[in-house]
Formats: sequence, structure tokens, C-alpha cells
Amino acid sequence: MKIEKVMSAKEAVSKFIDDGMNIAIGSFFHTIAYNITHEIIRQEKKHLTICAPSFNEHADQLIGAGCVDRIVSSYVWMEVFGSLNCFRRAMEKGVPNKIEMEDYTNFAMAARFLAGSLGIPYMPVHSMKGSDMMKYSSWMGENKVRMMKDPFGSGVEHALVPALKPDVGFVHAQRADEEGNVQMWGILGDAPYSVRACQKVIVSVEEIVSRDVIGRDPNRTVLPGYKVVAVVEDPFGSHPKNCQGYYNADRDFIFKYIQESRTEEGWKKFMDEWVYGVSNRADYLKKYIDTFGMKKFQSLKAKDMSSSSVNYGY
Amino acid sequence: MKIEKVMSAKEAVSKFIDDGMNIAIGSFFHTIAYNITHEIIRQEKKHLTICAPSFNEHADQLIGAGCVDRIVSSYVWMEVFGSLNCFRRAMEKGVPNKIEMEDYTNFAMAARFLAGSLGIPYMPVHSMKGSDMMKYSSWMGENKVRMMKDPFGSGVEHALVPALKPDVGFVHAQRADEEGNVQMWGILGDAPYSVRACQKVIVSVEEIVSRDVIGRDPNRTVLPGYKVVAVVEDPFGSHPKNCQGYYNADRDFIFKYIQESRTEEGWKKFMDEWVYGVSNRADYLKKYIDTFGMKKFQSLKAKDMSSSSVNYGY
Amino acid sequence: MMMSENRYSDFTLQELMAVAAAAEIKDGEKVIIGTGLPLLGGLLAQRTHAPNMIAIYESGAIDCKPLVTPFSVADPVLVPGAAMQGGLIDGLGIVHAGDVDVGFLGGAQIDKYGNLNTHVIGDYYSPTVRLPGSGGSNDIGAGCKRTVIMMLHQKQRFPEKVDFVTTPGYFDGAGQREKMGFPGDGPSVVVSTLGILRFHVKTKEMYLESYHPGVTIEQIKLNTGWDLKMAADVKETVRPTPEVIRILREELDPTGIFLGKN
Amino acid sequence: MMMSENRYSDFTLQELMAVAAAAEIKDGEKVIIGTGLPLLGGLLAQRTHAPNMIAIYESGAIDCKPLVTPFSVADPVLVPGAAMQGGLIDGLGIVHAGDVDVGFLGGAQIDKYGNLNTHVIGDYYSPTVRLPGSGGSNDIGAGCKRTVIMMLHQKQRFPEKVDFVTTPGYFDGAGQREKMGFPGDGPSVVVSTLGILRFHVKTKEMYLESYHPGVTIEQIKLNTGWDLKMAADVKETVRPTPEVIRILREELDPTGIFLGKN
Repeated sequence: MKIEKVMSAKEAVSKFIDDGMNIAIGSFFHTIAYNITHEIIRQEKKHLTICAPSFNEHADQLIGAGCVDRIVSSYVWMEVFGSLNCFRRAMEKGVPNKIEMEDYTNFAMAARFLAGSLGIPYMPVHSMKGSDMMKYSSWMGENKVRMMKDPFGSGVEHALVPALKPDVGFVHAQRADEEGNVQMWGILGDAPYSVRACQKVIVSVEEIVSRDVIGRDPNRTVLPGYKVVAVVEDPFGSHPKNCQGYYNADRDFIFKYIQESRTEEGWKKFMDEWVYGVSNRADYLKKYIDTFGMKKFQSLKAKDMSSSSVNYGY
Repeated sequence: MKIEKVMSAKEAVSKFIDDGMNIAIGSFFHTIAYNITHEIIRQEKKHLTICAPSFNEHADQLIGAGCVDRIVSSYVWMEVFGSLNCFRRAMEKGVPNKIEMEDYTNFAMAARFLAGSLGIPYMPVHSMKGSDMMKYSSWMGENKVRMMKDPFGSGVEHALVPALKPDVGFVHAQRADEEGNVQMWGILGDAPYSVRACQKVIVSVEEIVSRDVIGRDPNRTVLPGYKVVAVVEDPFGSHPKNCQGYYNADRDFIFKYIQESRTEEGWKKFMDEWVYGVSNRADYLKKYIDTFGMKKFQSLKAKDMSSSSVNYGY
Repeated sequence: MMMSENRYSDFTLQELMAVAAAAEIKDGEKVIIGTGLPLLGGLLAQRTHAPNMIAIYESGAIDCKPLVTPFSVADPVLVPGAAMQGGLIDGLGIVHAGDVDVGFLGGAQIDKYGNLNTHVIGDYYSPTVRLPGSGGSNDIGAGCKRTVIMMLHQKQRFPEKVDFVTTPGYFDGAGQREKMGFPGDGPSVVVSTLGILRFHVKTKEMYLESYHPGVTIEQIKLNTGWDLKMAADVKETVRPTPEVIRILREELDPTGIFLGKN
Repeated sequence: MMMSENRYSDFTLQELMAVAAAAEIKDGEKVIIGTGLPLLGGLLAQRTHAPNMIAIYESGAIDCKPLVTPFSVADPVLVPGAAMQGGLIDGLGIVHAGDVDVGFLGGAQIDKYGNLNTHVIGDYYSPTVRLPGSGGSNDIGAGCKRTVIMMLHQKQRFPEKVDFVTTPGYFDGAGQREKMGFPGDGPSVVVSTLGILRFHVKTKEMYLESYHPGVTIEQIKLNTGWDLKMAADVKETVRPTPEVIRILREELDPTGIFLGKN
């Protein structure tokens, strides 16, 4: 009965991510599982639908690699760093392939995941009303969002957004036990509801800890193990994004990607070096240290700002 | 601009709870603010509507004292201890006054609070469908719950339950700072959404801590201070219920209440002794120790089962 | 009901029921259990044939392994060692989403089609007896893949129609739950104080599968408010083994709070 | 734009804009701010006239007091010292519920009625330029009691009608937001690189309130895609005091990341 869930990113992607799947990529500009993202690219998965309130370079890399057919999101960009070049090439020029997109807002996406996680069929929201996101849709047609008059008589119409329940989700977190009980702190982003809404979840963590560590602070658990099919232990798995308590974002590296990906050739060179040319996260880290030096690597590591302990006794 | 929020239970109830208000009483068989409840009874507040997924003896005492006109809930009982006698006397015989009730389910109530806290007007749920809770309503009439066919074409009908946004809520928690940023751990019960859904919140805590303590572990915060109008520091404020990390439930005392409240006279005697006859929580505790002894009081205190610390550094 | 060879070869009715409840749980299942007998059944299953059972409480405690038998669904002993601790929205949210395999239920009345009443005896607006209400019962009845109902078997508690439908069984018979689109499939079994009852696969009507040791079929019929049908192979309920009784008494309820002192 | 007496008596356009943004915040208000200039405006308000401002980020960080100026709405420096840290549903949930007073917005295009476009230039299905999308922008535009919009003032960015309405201003004029039943009242001000613009209380049409030092009204008209109306008392934007400039440069952006090196 006990299922072995601890495995490599390679094994997890190969076992649980199939071409054509609808995939949630958890988090929000932080703790994004780059290890899993890169593995999907190396395994050349195709025709994926990727879902998240907001996407950064991880989406851009999947798009550039031709893994993505459809996007369900509210934001695909890199904040102050600027635009994602593969995303724009795909949307504007169909390079490497044309991509369809369903545009929502951040709250509407969060509400769709919340609904999915609770078995609620749709959520009535104020978001999107009157905007052109109501007018345009892609493959979802009229089921992207529907307007409905409040049946409780307020006279107001609401935008109904349907529950989102992706086939599989993946996310990076600080820690989990071998059963897949996941703990996260700091900014939760689209977690916990994004991953809870998925049928299955691959979780990547900085550290696998004992069930005892989880049980000593169960309020930190964002996802119970029963939805988790794979637990991947990959320290620095979300580099160049941050992971609270472990490392800060690597702005230089993010900027480097944005710069180099301005041309298709530049993008390919970057990817050959940092994704196709490495076999796993450990290999990637070795390359990082070889390239930028141990000092730079160490500079990313988090300072100690420990929480105090609380008593769970009875 | 800085508002002084720290005050006694007496002051908080007198300032923020008015006759006729719709009140949420937070938690779920645990960390119920008995100190606030008793103060409401002593101040003889009237015509209250009380809301919670599940109610225990605190509701029974408010009902017996004639404070309550209406109940919005899914459960008013004392689990294995048996029925609540004032509740039954009110519902069956109109003693001390007739009470109207809107019956929901626990999940429907939780969904109503969730909706209220997020500004979502109503939630479509599977709960209640086909049950007699759909047929009968009191003052809410058709707005208690409405059936609607899924506009996304599944063919299924859902029960729509309206957002619940009480005038004021109160809850007991482990700690808060002077601004009312509330931290809770262990079983959250109807928190955080019940209190977040309220216009104003009175929070009662075991300890007032510095903002620095809150800021060292901000993921434990269930309610941000801006909704909080009063912070009451009352150790053992939820006795005879438990407060994780501070004390366990006092089963003997709960049983004593259930036993003595079987008759109106018995109830009155209990209340004269433990509510009307004491002026505040400190006085109540002194009486408890005088009556049952320090050893009994000490036996309620929680063992040490400390969580470990996590790093919030960047 | 003593048939002792050693001190664990006898058993009480409550012990028999706890064992029957445990037998309904398969290993690895997610089970939402309350307090009292269902709780003991769940704990027993976990100690015997279902070590990977995931115990869930509506208070938001998930995969609990309490060192002390909890007294309430919000007992603080549930928290340390749990895999996750949230609130109602978490505990019942996964039920509503259809993630939970088994839910335990009980009530003041149950009818022919497994509908439960925990609201009122008599009229809703002027009740003879006002009961607790649904709590999480209706949610569990709608959402869990199957439910296990534990009942005191008395005629007034087994009417042909309940005074108030709190928690859906099969309503008036086959096909009605399907129309509702519930995530869950409905009641699987009733473990009563007199026997074990199931629901006909086609008609969804409750029938007697087995009578407990010392109980007669006639006694069960007399205590049921409609003409109760029998399984073709109706038989005596399987008796608990001494080892299981030992675990129940010594490990799970050493103080006898739930099972009463023996 | 140097008019120095001491080293803080001069100011750049960006500094002027950050100061103008700060002036829009009242003490004690709950403000959802992004990164860049709005962030500096918020921090400046907090250090000057609005010490009790509550800074909120859509990533779920509430009442942040970061020791280091954050680079992203999900910067980990926001977390230690925050009053509460949750996720998107918490950060934007309170916006959607109408609890937040002020929201900062920006965009590629803004029109006469304050509608913002951050989706596409050109056709939605075959865009000339594809932009990020809404992010939390539409939610903030619908939910915050009022919004403060910061814009690069160029003709193609100030068209009479935006190519795509991402975030609601006043749609086609007065009365339209009300029909939508939004919790928030809409844009309060546009702080552009050329001036400060507000919306007519009746018609909801954008008009010029003040032009920045060194900018002419003619220049603003030329850079606006419709016939921009003027306030009766249109005047020069208030110049920042040296003390405020000192705080901006020395305390809030000592490395010059946001304001550029001076």
C-alpha cells in the first residue's frame, strides 16, 4: 500500500507528465520548480496547456522549447526586467509555434483554483467585468467566463469563472516528507489552492524531512500528501527565483536570460548551455559555480532570520 | 491616527456590540471567547443574531440569558456531552424567548464566510441539495439558499449560498499585537474566514505580544489588524474550551454545565455563580481556583510540545 | 453476550459495532471520522488491516496519528503529529471536492433509503424535539465516495420516512442522487445495534445483511418502521476475534470512556 | 531640471512623480503597491505624512515594513516584519472585498476615461505587440476605493480609445462603473511624465490639473490623443522640497536602482 514517491525530477516528469496535459505550475515569481521545468524541456513534452495566475521566464523557456500549445493565465512577463521574448515571438509571430491563450486576472485565476480545490463549480467575481477579457476567448469559447445577474436580487451582474482542475501540477517548496506532505512559508503565491486543485502533484523541495518534523508544525502544511505522486529533492531547485529561508533571487541571472533571449539564436545558446547541456539540477549547480564562482553562489544564500517556536501542547 | 485598541472585555463589548447586531462567534469547539460571551450576557445585550458553523454552550448561555433572537448555524449541540438545554427550551417551548433559526451545513457556513471575506457574492455548493434545509427557511425567505442550474452546461444544479458579512465578530486566539494582528495555530475551525468576513472584529488573546514577534512569523497571522477594533488580553479566556499550547478543555466543567442547565433553575444557579456573579475573567479564574483548587487548574495547562523554528531569511 | 474462553473472547455490542465499522475501511483510504464508535472503528482499522488509512477530521486535521484517543472532532490531541492542520474549509473542502473515500454518519432517524435526520422530531417550526442540525453530516453524505452509518436500532429511529431529511441517502430511491450530481455515491452500510444493513444495488432500499449474535431477525423487523427485506443469505454478523477485542480495550480505550468499563 | 541651492534642491522627473504619488496617500490608508515608482511613492508617504499607511502586496504580504527596498511584488524582503503573509487569494481577496483604499496602476495605454490596456497593441488574436496581460491590474481597478495611475506620457500611450480594455477606468463615461457594481470608485488621478491629470466629477473625462516644471501645456496636448481639457486653474505641479528629495535618494533608493544615479 505504501507508495514510494521519492524520485528524481527526470523520473517524475517521465512518469507523470504526458503530452497534451493541462498543467499547473505553482507559485508567484518565487519558488518556481525550475528543475521540473527544465526536465520537461529536456524530455521534449509537447502540446501542453500551462496554467498559473502569473508566469515568468519558466513559461518563456517552455514556450521557446515548443512544449506549449495553450496558456491559461493573467500575466506572462518579467516585471521590471521587461518582456518575455519567446512568449512575444510565439504570440506575435507564431515562433516556434502559434499559441492560444485564455486571459484572466490574477484574482480570477486564484478564484478558479480555489473553486477547483473545494469542488465548487464556479466563482462569481467582480474581476474582468466590462473589460475586453469578456469579449475575447480562445478554445474555451463561452465557457471561459459567463455573466450572470445576481440571483439574490442585488441587481448586479457578476462574472462567473469556472473551477480549474489541471491534470497535474508542480511546485517548489521548502520541505516535504516522503509521503509528500508539503510545507511552505514566506509568500505562498497561488499556493495552496493551485496545487490542491490538481488531480496529481509533483513536488520539488529543498529538503526532504521526516514526518515527525512535519507533524511538529502541521499548520505550515499547504498540501497533504495524498495528492502528491512524486517528491523530488533538489536544493536550489527554484534558482534563479528565490526560496524564503534558503536563497534570494539571482537578478543577474534573470537579467542575463532576458538579454540573451532577445534573439532566437541567443535563446538557443542560453538553453544549450543551461538546460539542454546539463542533465539535472546538481549538474546545473556545478556549472553555475564553475561559471560564476563559489562566492557568487554563496552570496545568494539566505541570512538567518529565524522564527520563534510555538507550543502545540495540549 | 494610531488608534488605541487594547481594552478590557467590558469596554470592548460596551463599545462595539449593540442590540440587534449580527454577530459571528469564531472557532469550532475550541478557542471560543467565553470572556466576551459572558460580558455580553452581563451587559444584557438583546436581539442578537448569532452566526457560526457550529455552536456549543457559549450559544446556549447567550440563549438562556435572552440575548439571542436569531441563529444562523449548522449545529447547536455539545457533541458527546449531549444536547444544549437552553437551545432546546427556546426552540421547543419559546423559553426564555422564541428563536428563529436558519439551518445550513458546516461547509455551507464555511463557504458563506469565505465568500464574505473575499467579496464574492455567493457560492455554488453541493451541500444542502435535496435536503429539507432547502424547503424551510425563516426570516431570510428565498434568500437563504437558491438552486441554480450550472451555467457552464454540466446539467447539474447547485445550491447557491449567499456571502455572510456579520456586523461584528469575536474570537479567542493565542496571541495578537496591539494593532490587532492575530496569530492562531492548532485547529483553525471557522477561522480565518469567519472573522475576516466581519465588518469589525473584537479579538481576545492569551497574550499580547510585540509587533516584532508577529513579524518574525507572519504566516501564522490569520487576521490583519485593520479589521480589529479591540484587543482584549484575557488568559484562559476560552475556558472551559481548549487553546492549543495553553490549556486543554475542561471536560468536567463542560459536563457540570450540561448537567446543571437541565432545569431553568439549575441554569440560573450556574449562571449566577459563574457569569453574573463574577465581574471579569480574572475574577472568574480566581473563583475557579477557589472552588476546584490550584491542582485542578494546573492540570488543565498544556504540556510543552514545541514546534521547531523555520528560517525567514532572504 | 459472554462466550469467554479467555478474557478477550467475550465482547459487547459496542465492541462488535466498532469492529464492524473498522471492517468497512480499506487500506490507504481517506476517512472522515467523528468521535465515539466511528473513531474507535477508524483507529482499529489503522492498527489492523489499514495501516495507511488517512484519518481526516472536519475541523481541518488531516492524517492524524493522535497518541491519546480524541474526545471531540476539535480535540487538541489531533494536532501534534498530524500531516496538516487547517480549518473547516480545509477539512470539509476536500470532502466537497470528492477526495474522501469514506465518511461516518449517525442520526436520530434513518429511513428506508438511508436518509438521515439530525434536525427535528415533529414539525420544523414547532419541534417536539429540536436536534443539533447538520453539522458536517449533510456535507459528508453528499461528498464522500461512500458513507458508513451507525445507528441505535429502535422502531422510532427507523421510520419509513424521516421527519426531516438532513443528510441525503438515496432520497426516494434509485437514480435520485445521480440527478443531484453529488461527488459521492451514498450510504454503503448501516451498522446498527441489532445488525448490519446494506442498500439494494438497483432499488437502493435498505435490507438486512446480518443480525448480531444474540439478536433475532424478528426482533430486527419489530424495531424497523417498514417491512424490512432480508438478504437471500442473511446470517449472523461475524464475531470479533479476541486479538481485535484486546486492541480495542487495551490500546484504544484503556480508560473505557467510549466502550464503557467491561 | 536643475534648480540647485543645495544638493537636494534639484530633482528629476522620476523623483517628482514619486513625490506626487506619495501625496495621493492619506495616513492610515490601506494601499496596494507594485514595484518601481509607486513603491517609492508608498515608502515615501510612510516616511513622511502617512506613517500608519498599510502597505499591501498582491502576493499576500500585508502591512510590510521591509528593511530593504523590494524589487518585485514577491520579493522575500517583504516577508520578515510583515503583519501577515499569505498568498494571492489573501492579497487580492481583500482588494476584491473592497477593503483597500488605494491601488497603483500603470499600463501601455490609457484613454480619455482612464481605461488601461496591458494586453495587446493591435488585434487581440494577431497582436502587433503582445503585452503581459492583466496580472492584478484589473482586480485592483475594480476593487480599490480609488486608483492612482502612473504613465509615460506619449501620444500613442494616450489614445482616445485603448486597443484593449484590460482594467476599467470609467468605460465610456459617467454612470457605467456604477452599473457594474464594483466595490471601487475608479481612477482618482494620473501622474504622467508630463503632468498630473484628474477626472471630471460629472463626465469622468480626464483633464489636466497641472504641468510639471519645464513642461508646457502645448507639449502635453501634443502628446495626448484627444482634445485634452484643462482645469480652470491649471498650474505648475508643486515642486518637491529638498527634505523629501533627500529621503528618496538617501533612505529609499540609496543604490539608485529605481531612480537612476543622480
